[in-house]
Amino acid sequence: MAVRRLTVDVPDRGETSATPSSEEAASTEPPVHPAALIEKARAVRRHVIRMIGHVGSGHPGGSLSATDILVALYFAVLQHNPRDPHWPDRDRFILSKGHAAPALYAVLAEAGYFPVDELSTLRQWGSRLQGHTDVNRTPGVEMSAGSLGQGLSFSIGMALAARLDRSGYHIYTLLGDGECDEGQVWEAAMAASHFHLDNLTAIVDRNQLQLDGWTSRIMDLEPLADKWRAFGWHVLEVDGHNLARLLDAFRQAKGVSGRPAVIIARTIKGKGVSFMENNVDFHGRAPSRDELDKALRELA
Amino acid sequence: MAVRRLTVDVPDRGETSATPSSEEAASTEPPVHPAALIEKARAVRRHVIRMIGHVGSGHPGGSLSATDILVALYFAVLQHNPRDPHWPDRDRFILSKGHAAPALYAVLAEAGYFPVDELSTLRQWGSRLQGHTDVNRTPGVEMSAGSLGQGLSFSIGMALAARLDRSGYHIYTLLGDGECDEGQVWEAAMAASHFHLDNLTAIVDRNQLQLDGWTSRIMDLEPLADKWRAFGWHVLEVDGHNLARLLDAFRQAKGVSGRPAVIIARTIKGKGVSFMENNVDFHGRAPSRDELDKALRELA
Amino acid sequence: MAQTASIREAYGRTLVELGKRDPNIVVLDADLSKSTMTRYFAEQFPDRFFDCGLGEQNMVGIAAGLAASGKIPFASTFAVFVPGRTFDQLRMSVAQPGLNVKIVCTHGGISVGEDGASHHSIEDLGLACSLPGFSVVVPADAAETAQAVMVAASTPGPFYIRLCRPASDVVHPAECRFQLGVAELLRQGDDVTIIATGLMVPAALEAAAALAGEGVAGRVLNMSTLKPLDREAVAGAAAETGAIVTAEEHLLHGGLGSLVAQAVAETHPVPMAMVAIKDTYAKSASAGELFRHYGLTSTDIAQAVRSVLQRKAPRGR
Amino acid sequence: MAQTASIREAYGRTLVELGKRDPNIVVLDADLSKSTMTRYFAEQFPDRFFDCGLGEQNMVGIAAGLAASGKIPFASTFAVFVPGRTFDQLRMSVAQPGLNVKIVCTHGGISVGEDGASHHSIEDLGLACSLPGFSVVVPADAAETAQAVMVAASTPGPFYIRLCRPASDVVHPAECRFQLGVAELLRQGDDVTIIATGLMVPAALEAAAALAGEGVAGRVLNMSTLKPLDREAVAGAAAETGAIVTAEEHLLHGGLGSLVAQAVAETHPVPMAMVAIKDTYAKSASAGELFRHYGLTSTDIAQAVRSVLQRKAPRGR
Ligand SMILES: Cc1ncc(C[n+]2csc(CCOP(=O)(O)OP(=O)(O)O)c2C)c(N)n1
Ligand SMILES: Cc1ncc(C[n+]2csc(CCOP(=O)(O)OP(=O)(O)O)c2C)c(N)n1
Ligand SMILES: [Mg+2]
Ligand SMILES: [Mg+2]
Repeated sequence: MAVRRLTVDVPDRGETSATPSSEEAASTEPPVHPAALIEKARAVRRHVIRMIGHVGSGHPGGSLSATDILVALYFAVLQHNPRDPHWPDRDRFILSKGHAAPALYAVLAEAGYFPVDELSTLRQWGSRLQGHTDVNRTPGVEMSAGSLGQGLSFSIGMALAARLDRSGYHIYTLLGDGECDEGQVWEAAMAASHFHLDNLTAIVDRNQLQLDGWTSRIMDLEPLADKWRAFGWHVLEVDGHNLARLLDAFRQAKGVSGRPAVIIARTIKGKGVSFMENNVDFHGRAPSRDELDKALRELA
Repeated sequence: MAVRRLTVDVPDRGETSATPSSEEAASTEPPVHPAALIEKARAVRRHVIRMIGHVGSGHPGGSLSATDILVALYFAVLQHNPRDPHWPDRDRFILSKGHAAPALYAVLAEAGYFPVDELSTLRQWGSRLQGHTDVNRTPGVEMSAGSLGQGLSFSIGMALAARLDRSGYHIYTLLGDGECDEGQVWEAAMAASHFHLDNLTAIVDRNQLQLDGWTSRIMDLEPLADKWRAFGWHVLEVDGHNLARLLDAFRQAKGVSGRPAVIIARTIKGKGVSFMENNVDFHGRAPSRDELDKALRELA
Repeated sequence: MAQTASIREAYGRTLVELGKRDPNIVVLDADLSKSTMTRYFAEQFPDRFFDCGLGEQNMVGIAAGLAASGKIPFASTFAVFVPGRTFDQLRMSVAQPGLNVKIVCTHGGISVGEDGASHHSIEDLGLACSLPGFSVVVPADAAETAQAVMVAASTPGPFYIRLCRPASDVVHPAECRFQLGVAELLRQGDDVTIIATGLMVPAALEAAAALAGEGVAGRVLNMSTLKPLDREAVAGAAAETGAIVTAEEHLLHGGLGSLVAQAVAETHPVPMAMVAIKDTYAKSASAGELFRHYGLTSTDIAQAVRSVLQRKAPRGR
Repeated sequence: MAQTASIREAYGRTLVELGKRDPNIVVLDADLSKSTMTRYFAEQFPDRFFDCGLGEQNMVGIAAGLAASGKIPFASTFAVFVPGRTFDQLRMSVAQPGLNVKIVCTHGGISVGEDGASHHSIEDLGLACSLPGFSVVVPADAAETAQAVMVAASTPGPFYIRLCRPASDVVHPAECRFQLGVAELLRQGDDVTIIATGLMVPAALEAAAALAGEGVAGRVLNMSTLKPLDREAVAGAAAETGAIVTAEEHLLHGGLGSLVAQAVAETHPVPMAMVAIKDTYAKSASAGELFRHYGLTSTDIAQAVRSVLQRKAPRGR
């Protein structure tokens, strides 16, 4: 029933033919499914930019920084079944940084949870694709989010339930780095290790930017790895745009026993669109018509 | 105008004549004002037990564990003036663990903020001594508390104000160890170091017990020192019942520059009353008539 | 003298009952299991009990995750910490997804007493009623508590149940049945209706008895469900008795008085008086003293009835 | 066509004005200074601006500590995060001590639009009014915003001011003066009173104009202060016009409608209808579409007026 690795059987929508971007191609270790995953990520980025550009609002920066993480998860890590979103034994993915919804929607559509065409309805009246994730409206979405800091607690609940039910599924939770300012994240971090939840992996999208600017200037998080370690977590640090390294980190994280693991994924906000990269202006603003065209050319 | 060290000119209320308890007397390093401070602490403990026993409710355990810390602060560390509680240049003490109000009231009364006789009005209609601290009712109290986790944020506000006003006063904040479960404490910890507040010293009353039991069992805090360090604080660890060591720690903490300091004070909940020590039952229950007599005999 | 029984005790015992019947029942607390009485469940079912320490926000999120995984979580602490400390978590993680989370808080109101303002929960009902999809219940005694907790367990969707600290007067015969969303008629009368909730129900009955001696026939409704409100019972009371007094251990704002006033204004406007805590925080003292000082006694209810009767339109004749 | 002006812009500019006049003004934000417009202040007075990152609870506590030290802190973020994320901090650290903290939140209501339910603040006014000692203000346009912020700065005690995201219609002549706690009569009329707040004020005026064509003389009150409520104006409206319609960008529960219903029931009961968001969360769409779908347009107000007029008692003759 479960579809384990969807990577290879993804439908070619005629959008996956370009060569990988230089940074990704330069990766020293070859990714597990290099071409397919990299192409998938490129397609997702195009969707993200189009969706946001089309409706005229949304959060491109944090969607693009998270894209490779999401692609790695949905096409090479998670055990899930797009034809049966409620399959009880599926791995769970919780998007705590709910404003990256466009990237999640694009990945879900590419994975087959709903038609890719539906992506263009983002944020419009009647759409199943709300501005921030809504568990009751979108197939494949596991949690409603948008108010930051709440996803890890929710994930603990799922992890405890899995343990009670003796189910083997794993819970993955994606947090923003700015989101780690929230006290609730540390309440949850403390509890997850106290409860010895080794069926839980958190990923921090460490793009160094929050809404008002650089995290180092607005609210310094460093030493971030030490923080998680002091809260009892196994810490992995990885290039969040290197799919091979990401897959490796996910493998290692799942192998940790007796405590949860966190992957601090070093990313670039706006990754893949030159003028959005490291540009805080594109945290929460849509590209203009011209910018959209330019971005799509870069991602062609 | 300021009264710097009140230790020596404390009024003898006929309660300070007993010999120090064995634990305290066994301290290898002599306290700075050994007799006076130790006697003061003993008197405060007697007040605490009497007040709570009299009204029949309150929190003896966490009041007794915090007593030596409070005595050290009010009789040897803080620059303050009981005759002028609002003296602008006073050092500030914030009791974040508001349920230790009885210990604070006893210390304030002993320091001269209000008559010692008033202590017997605790928690009764019309009293200035509310069940948890109320800044608008009790002379010398700097913050209303009782909902845990809020004092450190408040202290940051005071520390920022001191910096804006170029005032040299120092802010001291006492937290419970269970209180450190609260996310807001870590929001504040992160911000205090981000703002480089070296005019702020936190003290954690590390008595290893919270309400439901041992912190290690309910919500493990260890490695606690690493947590504070990873959040950018200078960490000192000390025997929280050794007045000499406490004074030394306060001196060191004040000397730290560029970031805040935290003193993790190893304490015993219920300290000074044999049957209350390490006994979680006395977190929030008053002694019976018999228990009260027994406790007072031990503290005589 | 009225018999009393502990509402909290009833809660703790009912949880154990539920735990025996249904392995999906799980219980959470935030370092107050000895006060909320979830400790009974913890002792019997340690694997299904999760103490979250002093992390109320985290507790609510964990409960949501458990509910999303098919469990039926009961999460407890003092009413002053949930919903107040966790409103956004209840909104985002529970109410918006409509998850099957049961929040049962003890130590509601000012009957908490000596702990003082920091521990007096006088706004929790207003907050809980601000959560679309929640059912909000305030049982009046131990028997009703046990039944309401059972109903919550078997009714899908989020609940907020507010309990009080002190043992309370028994108002219900053992055979009576709590019905969600239905006002309970405790005393018939045609001159005025007293609508009360929680600890104010016995006070309302006392007031009605006293007023009977003055020739005033007061109807008494136990409005144990605040949400969904029994608007029919309210409209009926307005139409049939022409005057309404509400009584609650809560701020005037956002609680029973405000819900009833809205229903009355939209259906059948009549004069109302509201017995509630005026816009202030209470001090430390015994529960009884606080009820006297903040105007929550049967005498205050009777007085409110007399004042509202003076404003009542003469019966159509 | 109505002129529009940005309420948020007015807030940001006013803060700078205040900052120039009084060195004790300090400003805090929680990683949203570009949206709340506190960034203008941050640029001019970097030493008096504190960005707390995504730590709303901590921000409120810091503001309280600053206020206790003689500063006049303005703390801003989206209305959905304060008071919802920080209710207990507002209660314990601000309201109970009565500190001089000014909370000014932008992005109130559902006019936030496309961001969806997680960002729609439909309960903030109910929560803020549950804080004894707070003044609660919802300005109707940019001019009133500037004045209300000035008044808050010079009036001791805690304030919650709710602003909206979109630019809004200008309803006030520049020379008009905001008065705390005083309802503003925008249109005279004797058949019914429409009491509105925030973005619903221009809609109320539009509805009244439309109703005039049907021979209905509608009075319009701008109730920009929700707390303390101008009970005299409400009682007067009830007595003089015999029917009231309230209009607000908020849940039916806990906001303007519930405050007015209580005041009416306690003074002069008359039929009421309430234009507000029913017990539900809204979806993603443009502000205009949401107002239509959730019943917050001038057409909805006019319809409510017509329905309440049918229930109105015939004038004493
Ligand atoms: C509790 C809460 N506070 C504030 C916001 C507004 N907000 C949305 S995104 C954002 C910045 C988040 O930064 P980060 O977590 O680093 O996200 P990313 O860089 O991945 O986009 C803020 C402040 C929010 N959504 N939730
Ligand atoms: C926010 C909040 N949650 C719960 C409580 C109830 N409570 C009072 S004291 C306490 C335990 C505190 O433990 P700790 O901080 O270790 O205090 P201490 O051992 O020093 O008494 C709890 C849970 C509270 N006062 N505030
Ligand atoms: Mg970021
Ligand atoms: Mg402790």
